[in-house]
Amino acid sequence: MYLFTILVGLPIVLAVGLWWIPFRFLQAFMFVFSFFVSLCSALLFLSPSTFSFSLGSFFSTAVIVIDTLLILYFLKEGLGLKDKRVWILALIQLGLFSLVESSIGSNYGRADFIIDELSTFMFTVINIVGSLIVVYAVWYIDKESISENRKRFFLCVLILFLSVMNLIVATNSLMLFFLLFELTTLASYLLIGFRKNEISIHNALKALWMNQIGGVFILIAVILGIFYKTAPYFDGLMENGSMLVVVSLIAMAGLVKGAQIPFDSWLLGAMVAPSPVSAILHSATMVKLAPFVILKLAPAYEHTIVGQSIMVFGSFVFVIAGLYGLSRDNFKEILGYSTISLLGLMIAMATIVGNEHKDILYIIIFFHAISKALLFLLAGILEKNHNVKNISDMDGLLHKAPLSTSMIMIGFATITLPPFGLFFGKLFSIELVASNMRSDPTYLFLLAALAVGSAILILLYFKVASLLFSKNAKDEAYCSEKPFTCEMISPYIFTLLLMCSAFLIVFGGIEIPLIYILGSLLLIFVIPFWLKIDPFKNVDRVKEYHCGEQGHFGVAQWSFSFTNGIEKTILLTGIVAFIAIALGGLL
Amino acid sequence: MSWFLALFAPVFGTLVSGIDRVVRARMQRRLGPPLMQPFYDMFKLLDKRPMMVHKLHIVLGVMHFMALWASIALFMFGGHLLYIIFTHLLSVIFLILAGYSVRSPYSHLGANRELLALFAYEPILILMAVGFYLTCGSFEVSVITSNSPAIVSMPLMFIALLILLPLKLKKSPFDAPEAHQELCGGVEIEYSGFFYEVIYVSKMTEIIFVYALVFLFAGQNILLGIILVTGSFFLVNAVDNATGRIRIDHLVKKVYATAFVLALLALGWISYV
Amino acid sequence: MKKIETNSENLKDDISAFYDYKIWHYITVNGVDLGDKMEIQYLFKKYGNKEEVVCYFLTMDYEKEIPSIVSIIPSAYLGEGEVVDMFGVKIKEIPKGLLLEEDSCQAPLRKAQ
Amino acid sequence: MKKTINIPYGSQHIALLEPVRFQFETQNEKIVGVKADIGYVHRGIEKACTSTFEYKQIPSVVARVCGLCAITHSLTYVMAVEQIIDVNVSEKAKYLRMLMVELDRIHSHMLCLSHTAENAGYEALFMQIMADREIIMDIQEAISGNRVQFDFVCIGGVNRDITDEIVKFIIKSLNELQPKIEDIFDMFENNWSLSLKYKGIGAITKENASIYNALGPLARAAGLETDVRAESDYYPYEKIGYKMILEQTGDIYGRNRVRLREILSSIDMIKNILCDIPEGNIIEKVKGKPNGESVARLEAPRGEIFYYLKGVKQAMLDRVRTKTPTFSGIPAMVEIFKGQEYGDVPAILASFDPCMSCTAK
Repeated sequence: MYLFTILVGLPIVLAVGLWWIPFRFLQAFMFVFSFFVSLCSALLFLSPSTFSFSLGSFFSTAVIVIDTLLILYFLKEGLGLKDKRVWILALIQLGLFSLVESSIGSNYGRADFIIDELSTFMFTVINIVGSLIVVYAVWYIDKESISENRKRFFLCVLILFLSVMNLIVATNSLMLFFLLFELTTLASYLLIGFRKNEISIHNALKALWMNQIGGVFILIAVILGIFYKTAPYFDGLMENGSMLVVVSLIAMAGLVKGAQIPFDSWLLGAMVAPSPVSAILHSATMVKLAPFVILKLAPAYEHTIVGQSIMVFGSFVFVIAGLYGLSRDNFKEILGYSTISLLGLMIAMATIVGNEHKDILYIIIFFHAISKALLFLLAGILEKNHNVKNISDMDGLLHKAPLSTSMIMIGFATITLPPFGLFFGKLFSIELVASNMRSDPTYLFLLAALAVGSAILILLYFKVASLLFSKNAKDEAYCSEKPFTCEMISPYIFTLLLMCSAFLIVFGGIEIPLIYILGSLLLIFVIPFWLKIDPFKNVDRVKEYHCGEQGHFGVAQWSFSFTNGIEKTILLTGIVAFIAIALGGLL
Repeated sequence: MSWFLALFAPVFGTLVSGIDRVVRARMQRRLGPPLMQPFYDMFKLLDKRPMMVHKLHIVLGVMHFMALWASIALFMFGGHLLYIIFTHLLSVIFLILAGYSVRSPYSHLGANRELLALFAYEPILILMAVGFYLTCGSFEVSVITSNSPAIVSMPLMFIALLILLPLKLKKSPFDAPEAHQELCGGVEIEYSGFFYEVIYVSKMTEIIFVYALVFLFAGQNILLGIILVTGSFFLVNAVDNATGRIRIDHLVKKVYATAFVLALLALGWISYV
Repeated sequence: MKKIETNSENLKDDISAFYDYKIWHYITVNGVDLGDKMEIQYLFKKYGNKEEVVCYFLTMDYEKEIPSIVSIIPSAYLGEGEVVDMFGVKIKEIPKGLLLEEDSCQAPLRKAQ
Repeated sequence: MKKTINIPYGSQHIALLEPVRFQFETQNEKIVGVKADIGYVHRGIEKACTSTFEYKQIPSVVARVCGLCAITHSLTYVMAVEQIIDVNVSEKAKYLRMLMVELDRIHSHMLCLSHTAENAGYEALFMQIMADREIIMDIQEAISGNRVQFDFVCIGGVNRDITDEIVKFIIKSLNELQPKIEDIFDMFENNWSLSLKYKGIGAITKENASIYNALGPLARAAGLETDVRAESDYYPYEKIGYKMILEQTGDIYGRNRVRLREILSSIDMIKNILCDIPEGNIIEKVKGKPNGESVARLEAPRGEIFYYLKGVKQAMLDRVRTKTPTFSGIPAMVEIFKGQEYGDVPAILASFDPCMSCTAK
């Protein structure tokens, strides 16, 4: 309980405090903060206990006030920036919200917050990954040419967001969930639009209205819940099995947050935000609400058509989003699509893991958060230090920035190759699906998606690597990159975590024969050492074979693209899937 | 026995390659090279002056061989089939990165095609592993080889594997990744001398890996295993001699349209019928 | 062979008035060294017909520049390039070096050399 | 930001038997730009013909322009010379020349087909066609005494006569060849992988074929009616059953079909020639020195060969101009390459049947 208070309170204290701390000490402060919250969350996770508590009536009034203010703010932004969709949705939300507040009962006698294993797991992800990204964000935002107050504001929003995230994964009340959901939307909106240029504002508004739809789903769910005389609490939903439509509506809100097709465009648009934002909100923590919600609600729709359609839809997104990523050139957009893709996998897995195999999903979520955070931080470093944003500009990057590039490669490898965390997540998923194959024909679909989707991710990442690695015959020496700089702290920690991910998994109680781990680790890490000792000193050098011709022969990335027709079909499929989930709930 | 098989896998592979060359030549009404020709080639390569483009390229090439050998060793010691497939994947990724690491358009195109080929066959290998799990109840090779032949319960999966064979063995019609008329060998083009020897040996080792997968379908029945391997060996050579090379985009489409569908059907068959 | 004379001013007009790619097969451009002058020939043949080869020709000084007919017959650049290389004459927009390298003998077919 | 790959194709490349350089600019594998460079093996044969050799020696010189169209080069030259110095060649010599040209066409087409198969990755078919091609080589050896460089034609006629045994041998061999060609035809028509590789690939429209002056099988596969055999009266082609062979598709498949059908029709023509070879001298005496201009055209396997001669009453000619089919075909080839996949390039190139030693003579 105290630890939870620290997790929620400390960010708020720091957010207030950082306005007085001199900027150059900020990173150290953040580092200490990060250490504390990581420790707290780890302690919470390792001491399994479930406890719950409620807020007083003062707080429930405050919640209503904040909610109303928030919706009014959205309304104002929508009207001010003349975005029809935003203000219409805000009006709808306002109407629904007042309807809810007028009809909701005052006391259902349920706890507002329940902290269970799932919440504590999410705390670890949010706090360890999130706070380290904040440490990095101090360096990043310092490189922007904006006023110091704006910089502080940026950090303030980031830290407060951590607090909100800590609350949302612990909340039990749907109304609180709605408020916090909207708060994350607000954070997303503020941070995407942070650079205040035309494209940022456009994309921020897009993220806003799409996420508002999620809010609308929640409100409708609550109203329906009241109509069916169900308490608007998560545990209430779980008790009453007939409330499938309520559950599916909330799951849909989660899917919107997780940017599943057809709502994928907001996450892609979010890539114009500063890199730490993409890292913290749009890959490591906020979007993880999608698998979180699905997993939380999983018992309610186990073996129903809703669960099946969410699973099929998730595996569909796993494949399709990866294919979309293949056509992109911007590094962050590629990461964005691969995030959507992996979220699809997590969502699909969340519906089937059940209680016994939750750890598989934990492995996927946790190591995905770390891998993606690492990759996004490196994208930021490349952008600021090496002025590289697109993968087609990455020509010979290994030569120019060996350290960052090796870390990118580790980031890629951890998602696709043995013996790293996310890879094991996928491996265990395959095993799990295989062992349950006979129970349900839709598992075949998931299995196919797992097989194909992994292959697509391999294609996607190692296609990116094509230019990273290419190097002229004549330049042998690698440029040196300063290894100990403040931006490198968080990436180092992430890299370290990833490299020992297999041991972490073993430590977490899952059995993997050590020979596999050690063998493949050896195979991978022998390469840099071998290069270091320089075994081929006396070997003659040759130039590349160019058919005997002289001159420059350029190489380039491969790109793939969908035709328009297919894109439309995919969009339609996404919409149909959402309708199917809702209909499944109704029936 | 496992030690012996694992250690000498490259040698067996070379021998199979020698037989392969003779058989293919006879199918083309040629006399063909002597049986030991691949060994002579290897000794010849050892004699050459070593030359290289740059270090990383060589190191990745050597690691490709090591990883491949490791996956064979895992196989021979009866390891977990999924790990074996993924260690093999690791080795292919090393080769692809090696191809990318030199600034040669052929090498790059070769690596790109290799990657697309990987995209085509990797899912099917995974599905195949799941198929073994469903028939034999375990992913362990040692369990699979002590069970009754899996080919009986999933003949379609075996056909899917047969479709993959030319792809893995770089034979027509699926040899686009190293098409010598277009890419002069693709990823292996920049290797020479001793370093090409390494790539050459790993090609030989790949043969053993592939036929080991074929052998797996026979379970404990060694005689059936030998029949399956020999049969598929001749089939692959016959197909190689009866087809041209199809383009890489066709390759991906055809493999998905045939082998992938067959693998799914096989799984569906085992699980639900 | 039916020879029709033209000159460097009228060359493009004559050829474009005469040439229709559906009827005429363009054979090649030929150069003949007359000793003190060059004769440049443009040879055509009608498709599916047993008539004679038609030859437009012009005589020019070595140093003069004549227009190119590439705008009328896109594939003429090869024939013209060969004449440029072999005789060292100048044709507008046709660079040297189609067949000969810079360090090889220049204008090998010219008689004056 | 660079998005294209530059792929050098030649001057020394595995799939290219002769030195020519193409440089492709591709997006992924799709070709967006092509540059062609010829002239790697320029040997100055035109110069040699006007400075070193007398006009009577030249048939053997121009035969060395190219190994495959040896007979057509010397024959075209000979036809041009005969026009200037007024020699009347006997009907028998004409028939023998036609016989040799058609045999040459068969073996050249077979070579091209085998390379097209090889460059499409079909090694076995390559071996098969090359083995079958030996039959034609044997026939040529029986007639001229040589397998490759025949030197069969001379000014005024031909060098060797044909005997009854040879006629029998030819007919027997051709009967042996015909079913084999039909087998190969079937392969090109029905093989699954080859149909992926050939049908619709490397296509040129009839319009473009005539704009870029395509010729030979390349043009005929696109439906452009151009064939010197139908455009001249010099040889009695109609009499021996010549038909122009046309396809409409213009792709590699079409070109292969044109070649295969031409082989079959050449076999028929050869049989007809052998049936009605007239009696007569095989060689006329040649007197005088060439004076004046003349041109001659002949349909080589790859398309039209063109010779221009100018004599000034001397044993040495004033000007010999050789125009070879591949040389004229290059603009059309470059045009075809645009928009194709790089993976199809070797097969497309082989289907043009390019002869670089002809091009840079």
